[in-house]
Amino acid sequence: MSKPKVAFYWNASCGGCEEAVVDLAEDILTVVEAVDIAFWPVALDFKRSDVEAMADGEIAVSFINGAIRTSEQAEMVTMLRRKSQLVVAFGSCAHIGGIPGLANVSDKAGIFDRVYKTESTDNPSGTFPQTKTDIAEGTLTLPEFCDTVNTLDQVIDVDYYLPGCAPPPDLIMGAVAAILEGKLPPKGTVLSPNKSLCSECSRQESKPDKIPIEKLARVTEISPSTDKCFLEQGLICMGPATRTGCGERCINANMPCRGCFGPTDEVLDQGAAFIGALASNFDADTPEAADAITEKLIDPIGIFYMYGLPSSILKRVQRKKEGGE
Amino acid sequence: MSDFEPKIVAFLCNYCSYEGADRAGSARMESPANVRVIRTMCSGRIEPEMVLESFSKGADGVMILGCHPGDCHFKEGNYKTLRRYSLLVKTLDEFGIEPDRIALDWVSASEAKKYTEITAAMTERVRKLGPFVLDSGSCKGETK
Amino acid sequence: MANRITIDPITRLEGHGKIEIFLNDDGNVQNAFLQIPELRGFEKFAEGRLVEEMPRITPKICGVCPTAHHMASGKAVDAVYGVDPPPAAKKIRELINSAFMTEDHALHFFFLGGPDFIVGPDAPKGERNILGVLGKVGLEIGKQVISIRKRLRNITSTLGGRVIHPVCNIPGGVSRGPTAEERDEILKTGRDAVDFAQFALQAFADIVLANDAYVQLIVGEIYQNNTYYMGLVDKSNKVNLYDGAVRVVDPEGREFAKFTPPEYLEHIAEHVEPWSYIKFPFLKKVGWKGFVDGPESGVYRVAPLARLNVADGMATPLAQAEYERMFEVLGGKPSHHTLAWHWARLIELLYAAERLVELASDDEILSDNIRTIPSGIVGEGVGIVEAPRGTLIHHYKTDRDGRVEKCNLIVATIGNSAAMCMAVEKAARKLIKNGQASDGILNMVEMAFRAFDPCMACATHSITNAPLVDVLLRAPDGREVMRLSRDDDGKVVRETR
Amino acid sequence: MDKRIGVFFCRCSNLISDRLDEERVLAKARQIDGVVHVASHNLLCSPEGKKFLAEEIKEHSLDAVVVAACSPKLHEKTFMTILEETGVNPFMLQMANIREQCVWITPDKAEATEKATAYILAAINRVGRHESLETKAIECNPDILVVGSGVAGIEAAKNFSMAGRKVYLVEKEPCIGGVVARIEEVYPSMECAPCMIAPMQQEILQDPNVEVLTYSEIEEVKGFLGNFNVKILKKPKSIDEINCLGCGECYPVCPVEVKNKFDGGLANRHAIYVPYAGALPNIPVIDRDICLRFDGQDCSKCADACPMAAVVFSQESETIEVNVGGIVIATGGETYDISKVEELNFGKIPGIYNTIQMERLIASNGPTEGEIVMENGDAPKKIAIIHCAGSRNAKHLPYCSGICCLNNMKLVRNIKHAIPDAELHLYYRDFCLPGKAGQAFADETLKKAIAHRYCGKIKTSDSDGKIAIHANDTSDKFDMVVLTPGIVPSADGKKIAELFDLELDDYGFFKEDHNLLNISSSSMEGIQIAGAAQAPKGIDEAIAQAAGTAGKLLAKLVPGRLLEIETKVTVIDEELCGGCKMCISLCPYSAIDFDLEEKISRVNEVLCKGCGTCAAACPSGAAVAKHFTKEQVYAEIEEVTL
Repeated sequence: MSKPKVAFYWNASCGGCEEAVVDLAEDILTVVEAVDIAFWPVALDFKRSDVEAMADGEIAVSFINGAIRTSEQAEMVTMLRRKSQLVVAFGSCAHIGGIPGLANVSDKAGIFDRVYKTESTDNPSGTFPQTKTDIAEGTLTLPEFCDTVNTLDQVIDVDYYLPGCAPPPDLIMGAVAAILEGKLPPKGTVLSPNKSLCSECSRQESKPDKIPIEKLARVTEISPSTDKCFLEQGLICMGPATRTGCGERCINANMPCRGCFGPTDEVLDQGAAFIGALASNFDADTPEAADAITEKLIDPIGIFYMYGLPSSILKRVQRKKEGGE
Repeated sequence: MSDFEPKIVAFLCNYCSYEGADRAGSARMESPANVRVIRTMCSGRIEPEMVLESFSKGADGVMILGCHPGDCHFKEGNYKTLRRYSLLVKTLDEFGIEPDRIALDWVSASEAKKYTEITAAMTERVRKLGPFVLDSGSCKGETK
Repeated sequence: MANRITIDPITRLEGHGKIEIFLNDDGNVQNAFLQIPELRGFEKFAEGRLVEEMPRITPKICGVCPTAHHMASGKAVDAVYGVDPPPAAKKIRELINSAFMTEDHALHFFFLGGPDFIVGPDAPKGERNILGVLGKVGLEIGKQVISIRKRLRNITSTLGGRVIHPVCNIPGGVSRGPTAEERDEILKTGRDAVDFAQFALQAFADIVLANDAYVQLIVGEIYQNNTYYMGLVDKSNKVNLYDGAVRVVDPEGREFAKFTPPEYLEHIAEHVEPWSYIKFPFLKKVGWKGFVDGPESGVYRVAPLARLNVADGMATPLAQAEYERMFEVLGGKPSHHTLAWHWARLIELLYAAERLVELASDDEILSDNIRTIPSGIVGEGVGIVEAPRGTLIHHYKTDRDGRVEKCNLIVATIGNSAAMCMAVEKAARKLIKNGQASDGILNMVEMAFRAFDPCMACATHSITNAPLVDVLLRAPDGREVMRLSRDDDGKVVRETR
Repeated sequence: MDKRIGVFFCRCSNLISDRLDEERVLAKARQIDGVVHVASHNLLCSPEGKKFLAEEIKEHSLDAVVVAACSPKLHEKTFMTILEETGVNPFMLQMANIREQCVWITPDKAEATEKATAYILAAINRVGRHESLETKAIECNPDILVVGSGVAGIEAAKNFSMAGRKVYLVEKEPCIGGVVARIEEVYPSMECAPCMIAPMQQEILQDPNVEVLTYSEIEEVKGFLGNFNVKILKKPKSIDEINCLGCGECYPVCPVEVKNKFDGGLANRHAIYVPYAGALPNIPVIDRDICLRFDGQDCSKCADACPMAAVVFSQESETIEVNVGGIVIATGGETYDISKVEELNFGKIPGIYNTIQMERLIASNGPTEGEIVMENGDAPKKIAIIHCAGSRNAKHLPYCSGICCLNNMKLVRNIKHAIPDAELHLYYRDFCLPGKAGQAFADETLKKAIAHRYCGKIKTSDSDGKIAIHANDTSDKFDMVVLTPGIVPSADGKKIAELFDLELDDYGFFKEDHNLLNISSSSMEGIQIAGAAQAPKGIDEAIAQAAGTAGKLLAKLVPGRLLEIETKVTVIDEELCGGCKMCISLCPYSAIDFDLEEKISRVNEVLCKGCGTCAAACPSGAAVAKHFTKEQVYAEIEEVTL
């Protein structure tokens, strides 16, 4: 019998998810033997037409990474959805928006206005890229750039999620194995334990039961202790509001969590959940005292929603005009 | 937009504020119909997420009312609310939601009058701000 | 309205790349465009963030060279806080950077660029990949490649937390240093990497330099552009990938400029075209003259050969010897031969490995003093490193709280964007005559791209074969008149529609 | 949601229906999926109304009910009961408050109609997500904890024991009996105090119902009336209490000495000691702070001297956990530190004593075995007693302790008895002589003393070996001066208050529930207060209050009676909890503990009162507030924002 067809595709991403696949090293050979990689632009002769030619559902599973930033990406994943039996949102960007999702603090106009007018940009005429450019020889086209970054499941139906920036090898192999063996969890499952990072954190044992937060600290002010809970040190660590399974890579490097695995199933909004947990423990019983501690949190969106802005309840910074797009 | 009628979600704690609102009714006082009450046992139960959810579902403003500090039926639940409020408002502000769209106040069981006053004041405040329509974006190219 | 050839898409450079080639009425190339239809807007959404978070945010620009971004960002943040990391911290950072360079270059040679030479440009596509390389050099070597890469990447995972997007750089230092055991392992890996680099160079000599056809290809005219070059050099003008001053040489090889990071704006500007999301950097003092080379055009090139062109030599002995040998063969400095990028890359591979050993042997990296805590804030800083794909510049301005107000990034991979357009156009002009695209165009274009190692190399780090280009010839009405592509044996297929 | 939901609209005899468009409201309700029945009634809380509701529920086999009527505050219980009676879980009810918080507060009929609709739709949406909850009750624990073993504590313990209750009597000192056990005689009867209290002490010590824990302190208290969990720290006495005979061989041989606070510092004690002769239980303890052995030195003199090998240096402190239904705080008081009143020079001029010291000089079990002598060993010839030392004084004690005057009368008698020819002077402002015997007792006593009245200002000074007292521009010299300060709360009252979460008054005494109606109850249900812990008082009042506390608790804690515990508690999902510990410190009832085995937090459902604060703070959604789950609240939000 023929091997199941597998597709890999990327959208607004960095290539790190592909690196993660390559980092499977020897393991990838076993994968390659087990499946027929039908489509992998980074790797194979890219023929969109070939995918278009495929029958619906011909692809067993598509691993799609990256957030949705352009119209082209939206069209492409819509087609892939049609051609695939399963779609796996691969990595933080596809799962919850990822770092590119931070762009939802701004929009197309804001981004163009900055990127094409930076100190180093020589652009007196204020030229911006256009979806259509007429030149002497004809017309050049570019895909449309969206105002808002979307997660994959905000554009198409997603079956499973592989979280992480980038997803760790063991989770990837676990997912691939599950698919090959047909041992699939319920649709919509995030393929990583549904518990917070603290459950695996080496610093949990030493964490005191009660940590009244008198003041918050920044890594610019202190050198993090290598064995104390970061919150105990006043440093923001998103661990409590973040799903585990990452292997505590950042913690092991003595850096606090920034939430790339997204929240657990029961939580709609990772940032709000963290605010609830953190601020409830402020050592403050007056508005003034609470404000004093809050003051230190200069960039709540950048810290609490560093990876999850597009998947948050509000999804993006609200623009000062009535209505959305 | 003079004909704009704001929708305001008001979370009331069971033992003080909800009682206060009841008494306002018993005394046939007046409070704007714009304010829609949701009862929780303690203001301490109200999650930041619930406030965000209210806005995303169509609220133009959100009120959190609890017992006066020190009078909490659950000893100190309202202190936890107070602590979270500061950071919540700051975050909403960063998200582009005006601090005037959210309010935290203390209403005791006997403060029926205060309840009617602050609900009226809040309604006017939000009416001035105009409607809040969630700008959730899409994947279309054009910018507003 | 001219005929048009669309090559869509080529492999991506942070997104897809697309080439449009327009023919004039004689069917000869009139104009060619490299389009990059991808943008994420880091410069914008960096605004408002805490600057100390930038080393965690900016690596996401590129998952192939996140370490380079992490380093450039870390240095820029140090500058913002006006703090100088302790020697140990600097060495640990450069050590990570060296491990990364070694791993990245090695991979490129064997997984991407290598196949063209080792297996041969016209070999069936099924063989033009790492497996083909294995067939040629032996499975053992192949396993070595995989294992040395793994071990080198482990160095970054250990010290940086994550190999894809490390997190260890904090203002004034690093979050942790190596333990004695870790150091020993790193040293071992470094030594093996040096052997490996020498083996790679030997392989290159045996397979490529010994084959006159290849050599002719390298020094041939198609893959030549007489441009300026840019790269970091140390105090004695030797190649340095982590720190130093930026040096620019003109097409004659004469020093044109030498500047410190904060001065970059006086020297570099970026040109905008409405038909691409990517910007085209050029030398401000020469000016933008379009997609042309020569001393009158501000177009410059970056990355391995460029770095070797701007430097007076290599800072490590083995690499220095190879450096001299290369320019001897290429007929002196500077070399404008695009395909020599591969060779230069191997020499840098050796240098990075040697540097890795130097740093790992230095007991200072075991010091507890890996952090200088900032005492104030300057509010502005520039950090520059050499990424595998060229000079990488991060520039932040902040308020008194260290919140980013302005962020400017000149990413390595776009350093060659103008040059790549030119390479494409040149290959096209050479190979498309009277509306007829010769079969050679496919591989020629492919090779032009792969030479620039492309974070197009995001694409190329795969064990299957390198990306293939389609060529479509379109009639004015946009109808496809001809399509050129490869079949599974690598033979060119011509379909006339 | 596949529940069969019924919606019942109460017209409240037109109080509601007149103020809105009933049909419009009901029409909307009918359109909602899951709503299988909608009905109106004139007055649902009336007997007919209840009957109607019950029948409708049965007839339409509803399993969730929305009642749109008045405030749930008024009739939620009423309707829950009806559900229960009809076999539907009472928590399958959701009330829409369309009276107090809708029609009564919204004059405009159209607006009221719209708002009422929103509330009803919200209630329907919510009730669809309700879950059946079981009400739980625990049997109340009739056992009692008494803290402090002065006369009040002992009296309370005795009463509970008489009622057959198990009592834990905790005393921080090595012996029980408090102050009274250390004085010679008590006013007004001049009865021998030890003779009076010793029987009480022995009775308690031998009472099978009473577990006396001396040299012990409270470590932690959790819970509420009927169910307190208390951790008690038993400090190591370093003595095997079973083997010790109390022979007293051990302390003379101890090389260490310190001033003995039980004698007001007039005499010394050893590292191994009993507080005073005749202290009960008659078992010494080793003060490890000063014992040479615990200072690392090689001394075992006491152990060598002990005939019973009862000295156990290796003894360790032990924490025992007990569960009781009620608590009595009888931690007593002490006399004000008179050295704070500078101008009186206590501790600076020899021959100036305080009340306790005087009591001990008088006491036959005291350091001088009842001989009133000065440091030089001579008996004083001329003695002054200064009343109100520091009392009724804004700078010190603003209040009158009310017992010092009569006690001083007693001292006068004791002194006159010991030194008949002593010249005795009383310095006082005015006498406070309450009680039916007070005045007579004073009058009789005052015949024995020469009294000086003075107006406020008084000070002492040293005048060659004697003590000069300056008052009313006159001066006089004495061999001995006795200062009698007022009563203050015992020093560790603050600590106790924190442990038990009790309020203190401005002076640091335990605040009573009501200063007239209920002085024997603390600010916390289930915790009583007795004796000087609540306010300065004499033995008689202390005993009375102690008996009172016993009466109250016995009435509240009837064995076998069930205490209903909160149903709408918060529970933590073991599978979800990541053990981040963020919730633990938030619980006002210390109901959350960290399970070190499973590395997760757990809620003690008996202690939880269901405020839901922890649920609001749980960053992984593991803590679920029953009946106020996210899902249920969101269901309401969804409708009220439409």
